[in-house]
Amino acid sequence: MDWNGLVLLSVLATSLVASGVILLLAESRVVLRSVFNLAAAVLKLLLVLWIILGVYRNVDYELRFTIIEGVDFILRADALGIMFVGLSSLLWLFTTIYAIGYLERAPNRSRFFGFFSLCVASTVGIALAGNLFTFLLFYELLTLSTYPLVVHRGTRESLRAGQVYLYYTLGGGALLLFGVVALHVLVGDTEFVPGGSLSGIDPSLHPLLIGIFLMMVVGLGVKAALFPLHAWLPMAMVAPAPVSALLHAVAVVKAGAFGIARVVYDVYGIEFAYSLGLLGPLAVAASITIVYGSLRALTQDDLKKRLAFSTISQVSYIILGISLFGPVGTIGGLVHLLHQGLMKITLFFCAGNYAETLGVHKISELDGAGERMPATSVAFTLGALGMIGIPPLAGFVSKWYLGIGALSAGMNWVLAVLILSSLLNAAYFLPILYRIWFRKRDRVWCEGKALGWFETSGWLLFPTLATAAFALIAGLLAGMPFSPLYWAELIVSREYLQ
Amino acid sequence: MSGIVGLVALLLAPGVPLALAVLWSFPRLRRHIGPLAPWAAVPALLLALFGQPGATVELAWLLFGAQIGMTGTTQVFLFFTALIWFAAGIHGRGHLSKDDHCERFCVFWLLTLTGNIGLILALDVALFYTSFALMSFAAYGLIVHDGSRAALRAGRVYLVLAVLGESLILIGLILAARLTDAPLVPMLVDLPRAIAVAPERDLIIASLWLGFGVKAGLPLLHFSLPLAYAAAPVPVAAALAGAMIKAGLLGWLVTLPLGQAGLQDWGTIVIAAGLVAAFGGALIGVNQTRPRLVLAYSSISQMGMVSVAIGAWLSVPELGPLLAVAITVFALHHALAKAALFLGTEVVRHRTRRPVIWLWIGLGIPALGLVGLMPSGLLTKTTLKAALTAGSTMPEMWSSLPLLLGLAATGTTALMARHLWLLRLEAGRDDAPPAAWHGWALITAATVLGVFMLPLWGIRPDWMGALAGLPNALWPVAAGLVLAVLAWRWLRPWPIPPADVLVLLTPLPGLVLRAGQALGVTGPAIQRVLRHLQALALDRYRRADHRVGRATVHLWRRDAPLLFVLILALLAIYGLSIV
Amino acid sequence: MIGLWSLPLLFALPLALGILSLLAVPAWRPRLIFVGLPLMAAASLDMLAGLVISGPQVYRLGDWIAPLGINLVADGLAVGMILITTLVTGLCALYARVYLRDHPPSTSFFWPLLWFLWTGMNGIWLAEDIFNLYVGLEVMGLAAVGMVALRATPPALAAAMRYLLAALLGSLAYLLGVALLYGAYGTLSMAGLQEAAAANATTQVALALIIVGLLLKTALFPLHAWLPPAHGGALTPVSALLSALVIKASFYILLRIWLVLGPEVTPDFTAGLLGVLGAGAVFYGGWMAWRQHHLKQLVAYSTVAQIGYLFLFFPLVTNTGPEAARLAWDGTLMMLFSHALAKAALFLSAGNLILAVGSPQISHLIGISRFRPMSLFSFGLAGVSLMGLPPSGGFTGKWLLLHSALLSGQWWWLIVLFLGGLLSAAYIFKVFRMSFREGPQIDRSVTPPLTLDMIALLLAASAILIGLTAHVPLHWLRVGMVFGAV
Amino acid sequence: MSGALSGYLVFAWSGVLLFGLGLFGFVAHRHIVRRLLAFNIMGSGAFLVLVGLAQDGRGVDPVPHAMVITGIVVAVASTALALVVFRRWYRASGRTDLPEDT
Repeated sequence: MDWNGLVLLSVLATSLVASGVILLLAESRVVLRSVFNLAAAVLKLLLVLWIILGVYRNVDYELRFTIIEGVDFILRADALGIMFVGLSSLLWLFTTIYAIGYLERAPNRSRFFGFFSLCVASTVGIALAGNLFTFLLFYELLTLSTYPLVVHRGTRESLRAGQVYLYYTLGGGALLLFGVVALHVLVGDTEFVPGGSLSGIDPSLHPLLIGIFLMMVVGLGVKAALFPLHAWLPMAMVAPAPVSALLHAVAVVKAGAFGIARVVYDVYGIEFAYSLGLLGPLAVAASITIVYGSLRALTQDDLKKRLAFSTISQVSYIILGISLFGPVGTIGGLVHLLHQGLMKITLFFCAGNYAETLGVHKISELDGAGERMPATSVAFTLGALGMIGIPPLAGFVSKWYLGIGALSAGMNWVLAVLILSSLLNAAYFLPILYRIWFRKRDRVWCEGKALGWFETSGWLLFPTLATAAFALIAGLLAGMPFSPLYWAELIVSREYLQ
Repeated sequence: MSGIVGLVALLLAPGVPLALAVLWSFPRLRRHIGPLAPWAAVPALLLALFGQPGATVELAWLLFGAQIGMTGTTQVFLFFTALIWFAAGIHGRGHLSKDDHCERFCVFWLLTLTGNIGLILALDVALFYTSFALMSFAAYGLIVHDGSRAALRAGRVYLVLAVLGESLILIGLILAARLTDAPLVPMLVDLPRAIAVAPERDLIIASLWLGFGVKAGLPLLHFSLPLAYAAAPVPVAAALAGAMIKAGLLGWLVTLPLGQAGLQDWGTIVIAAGLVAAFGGALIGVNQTRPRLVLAYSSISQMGMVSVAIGAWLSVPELGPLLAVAITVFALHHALAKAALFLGTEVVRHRTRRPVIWLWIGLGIPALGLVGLMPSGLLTKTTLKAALTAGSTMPEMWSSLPLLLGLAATGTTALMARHLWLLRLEAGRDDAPPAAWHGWALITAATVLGVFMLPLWGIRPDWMGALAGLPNALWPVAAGLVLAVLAWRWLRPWPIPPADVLVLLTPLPGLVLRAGQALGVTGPAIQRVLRHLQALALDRYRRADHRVGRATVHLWRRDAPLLFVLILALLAIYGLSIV
Repeated sequence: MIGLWSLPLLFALPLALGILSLLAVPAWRPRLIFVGLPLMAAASLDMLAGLVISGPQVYRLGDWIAPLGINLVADGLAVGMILITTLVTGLCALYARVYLRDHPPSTSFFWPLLWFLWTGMNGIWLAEDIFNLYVGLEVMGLAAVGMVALRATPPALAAAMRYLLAALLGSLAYLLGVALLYGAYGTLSMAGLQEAAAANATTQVALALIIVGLLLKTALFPLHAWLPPAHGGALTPVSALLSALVIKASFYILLRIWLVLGPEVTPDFTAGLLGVLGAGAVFYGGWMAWRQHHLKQLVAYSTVAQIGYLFLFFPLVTNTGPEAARLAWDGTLMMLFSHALAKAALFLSAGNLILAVGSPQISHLIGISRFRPMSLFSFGLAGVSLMGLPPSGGFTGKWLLLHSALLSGQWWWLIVLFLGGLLSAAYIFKVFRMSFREGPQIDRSVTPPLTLDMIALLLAASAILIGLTAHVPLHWLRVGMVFGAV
Repeated sequence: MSGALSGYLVFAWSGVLLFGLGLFGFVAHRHIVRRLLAFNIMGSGAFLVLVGLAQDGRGVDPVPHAMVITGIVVAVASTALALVVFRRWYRASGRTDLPEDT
């Protein structure tokens, strides 16, 4: 094991160790826990930045050891993986800060933060996994570490949500497992290599490969909340806001989308997948999900529910981008992986701020919130406008690339889906903004939390503003080096030039 | 002004309002930002007056790599836009400062201004679209400023149409951008050529035409205009009607494949739509009972005339240079005049100590301009007509165009007469702060003088031709006045609601909502049935499970040995049978 | 020949300690483990060293030649079983030392029984002839019955009685089979039988008797009825030992005999039948576990289900080609070992939870996650392995079995693995669901000693760890077996 | 069959018969002591099979004897243990059979 492998391991270990220590800490050691947690998050972020620079300079980061003959445990940092790692570690830091403020007086904090860190560790593992086996390992770990977070409140409703979550994800995980094993039987250990490794396979096995692809996509689609498999996501909204934020922006749904990206690009290879005719149906499934999620979001009055359905819709943008054959569509999908994360986490932070500070959960009660909480509302506005795809916010960049990508792939109908979805996004986000900014509250606010210097606790406000700023900058300065767009282009140049 | 100064000025024009908007987000600075807001347009105005076209600044980090710069045409647009924003800002600062939303107003003002200037200066598609969107959406905040029911309704209609328009524009831009040399960093100048050869040419043209048409008041997309102009604060209405409506026009100018061959059909369609707007606007406008509504329909009507020019350009590319000048002059003239008229609607309400006659002269100047009697108006009409009749090969039906435009001018005259008449009824109702006067005076002066500044931007107006066209310009005015007098004596306005056809469409959302509610009613009902079934099944299952569970436990415990014996016996029989 | 001194020690030592502790006063009985455990650990490690250095070894007890003498074989599988036995039994012993403090002095009979149990198990792991296997089975079985009866409550006694009757029936069937085989071939050694045995009626009947007898002792569905009351009702360390190791002993014998005689002698359907019974066990056990209201009963039924996985070995290894057979072997052993660790951990942590809330009812676990996260955490870790979720031994085993099933074209076993995993998730999360429910705000639960939690955690962690480093144990387990060649 | 019964196998067959009888008793009876008796009869049957099969004219074979002796020891021990458990069970519950069997 060389130094680079060790760096990789320590990225994983920062949150894993943090998780263990925090789980063991007594409930009352608030300061120690917070300091430890934040230190781990910052350390991880620094390590990740180091690796990002390394990956940029084409340094190899790899760590592998054998589990059973023919099956290795591989961690590797490539451009695609490190992008996801960067997102997770950045947002982990913010979410941790947020959660410290959010759960200030709540019970079970050790458990919460412990599993929270574990969740991030598994996300990082998913991102760094170098083959399907390792991916699967962390994928299931993610399922397990998220369950305690979903049921954290311990109410009937949250337990029910947890149960549904488990039904879906464990079933999906099992399907994925079968797909992976079947692939192993056919071709042995499937490492992720740019351009895929299956194209040379005997043509008589192609139908089998299609079946396996289907199985894996369904398995991954559960987490990515593809249309018929999405029902767990809105239910999981009963979890505390930082959890929803993390689930939606980074961990769970992204793990699914990221997995599909891995399968398409690095296992099958985009060209081979295209020649098997797998991308078209995937695009159709993603499009249906996009429209369906938006339609359902229209009718929700619960703010977090509406955001949840919006997530269902938005995550499928990523899958849509993946399924567009051609570099531009790929850039669109990958860049949306980051953009959606930044925007959605902002929105959930804001929803949490409203809930915690004002005790407001429903959209119909948000009248005049802009006056009471201007900073939060500005952040919410940025996130919402970004989701609609209004320039210069991050969502616009994704949409632009997806649109051009769709056209270059010869799938003009996708453009119609994108526009329709934008219209629907506008239809369910703009009324919220309208209520926040232009309606007057007719009652006094019942204040949920004692106020600090700002409109709400600084722990809650700072991460919200930071992520909102990132969402703005990611779009506004998309042409800057190391912006999400820049990095997505780097990935694509490495994927397609194989 | 040259070199580095020019580049800095290019950056400052949109940068200053944007910077002010950003500074505004610090609560402590807000008090100081408010008074500065009207002056935010000044850098742009200076740039328009003293800048040289041709300079570009590349902002590689912005969006996909943005470029800003000026061409001759956009410099004219920048001039009147900046001037109108400046004047409207000065006009509004006094009475808005006592408003309780004035802080919010300030930031939306600055953002809209940034967008408007940005879209004029943008050379690449992404920044153009971004600025356009910024302007569209920030303007919503200005429209609904006073929070009245009418304002909110206007805002809603405006927003729906704006979102639709933005989507259409995006479709058009994406489709077009793909065929440019650099699909990911497309430049505006490459668009027309790309569109002309695109396989989806008609779809692109339709999207862009309709998308920008939302701003430019195309028939059936115009609803938001009268509603917004009537409901928004007057300075906003002036900016909307003067500057922002021209953003739609600019959108057409920079994106549509003007000057490309083979678009006769589109030319015809655009001309037809323009004529419908010109006459329809006049017809509906004269029936309105509020000055601002009359002005709004006048804008629609005027934009219809510009549409005719655009259509002509599409049909006969060779007329391009002439029409470009005509359209630019028209835009300048109409923007300034309309802004002056709008500001005038408020000025007239204020009680004044000055002689009233000066006020009415001031109010009359832009009205006269619009009907084509002031130098600017005359120049505009004659240039347009000259351009339309200059071509060597003209389509048949064009022969009647000058006549039709003349008739439209009749309509304009009637509208202006109606407007002044209605203003008279509103005069002198309340006090005006002096600032309101300054803005109005500035813009009114500009309506007179603006047209003489054209040489500054390289446009040499044909004053001789204009003078020669004077007699021709008189008959529509005369006809219009006669009509107006007749109407005043014997006709009563029809009760046409402010957003005309929209009223017919209003049940539509209601119906959709009703349908949604029906779904909402059936949805839970279905869910309830399903849940009931589920509960039933679960109950059954639980009971069965319990029974089976008990039975199996019992069976296995009791008879496991028996089972064992059975298996043994079977095996024994099997074994013996072999023996 | 490093291993030779330690090999007899593996029986002699526990036997001696058993007798010694029987003679000792109750207070001294637990303390003997401080002598016994290090020695046993040393002996086991020495066996491992012997295997690593000089490969599989055969040892003739007292230098008598077979058949009168006793042959002991220490191949990879046997050494593996010895090691896992030492690990699990040792930890259970440490657990019991703390756990039994609060129990009546009569429970100190646990200690001699423990040593006898260990003797019996080590005898089974090392025996090479089928009669010594019988003796080992009996020693172990009787000790196990004694342990079940330790609690001395009527349900425990009934369970012990039922267990005893089942064990006796199974032993006798096995013995009769042995008698027939010896009568037919005049040899007891496995190697001899492998050479001599032919597919005639006598052999088949004998083998049928042996298999059915062992199935009864392994508690394969539908012969499992004795298991849940015995395992669920016993003292916690006893439950752990029984579920983790004791039932594995009869399975181990079955495995050995099958490899020697099975495919050649039995009719074709036998392997399939065993697999089907295994599938039945997975479904029935999982379903019953999910229905239980008592925590330890749930865990006991989980054992019934997990046994089923082991029996997928037979169809997967019979007539399926070397690669699939090797994978099946690896997978089954991975299952066996990880189940041993995980189930011990599960029982011990369940015991801790019961100690904490003072009630065996699952419904009384409401809100316990707030107060006893450690116990619950080890329960969860062990549960991960049982559910076959990565990264755990259970997952690696499942992976290998899946691989084998696909490779051999017997895809229908996938369904068993699929549904079995979901069922186990259902019952594991049933416990979690309860524990995450918000209950009383005040901690009324008892804090179990830290040692107990730590031991459970250690076992659970090793169940996880074994999955991550699976290739090492699997490599050594193949030494001396037919699968070693591949 | 008759040939098999005629020779040395008669012991073995009677062993099988005894085993079968014992098995029947083991299953048919509910009283635990009876079942234990039945178990012992089964055991005797098994031993008889062991010894009987060894008399095939191969000369004296000490192995079955060793096995039978071991087996008897095991059977005795088992029976003893069973009786201990039974006594405790009887004292605790007052029953002579197992709860689910009735």
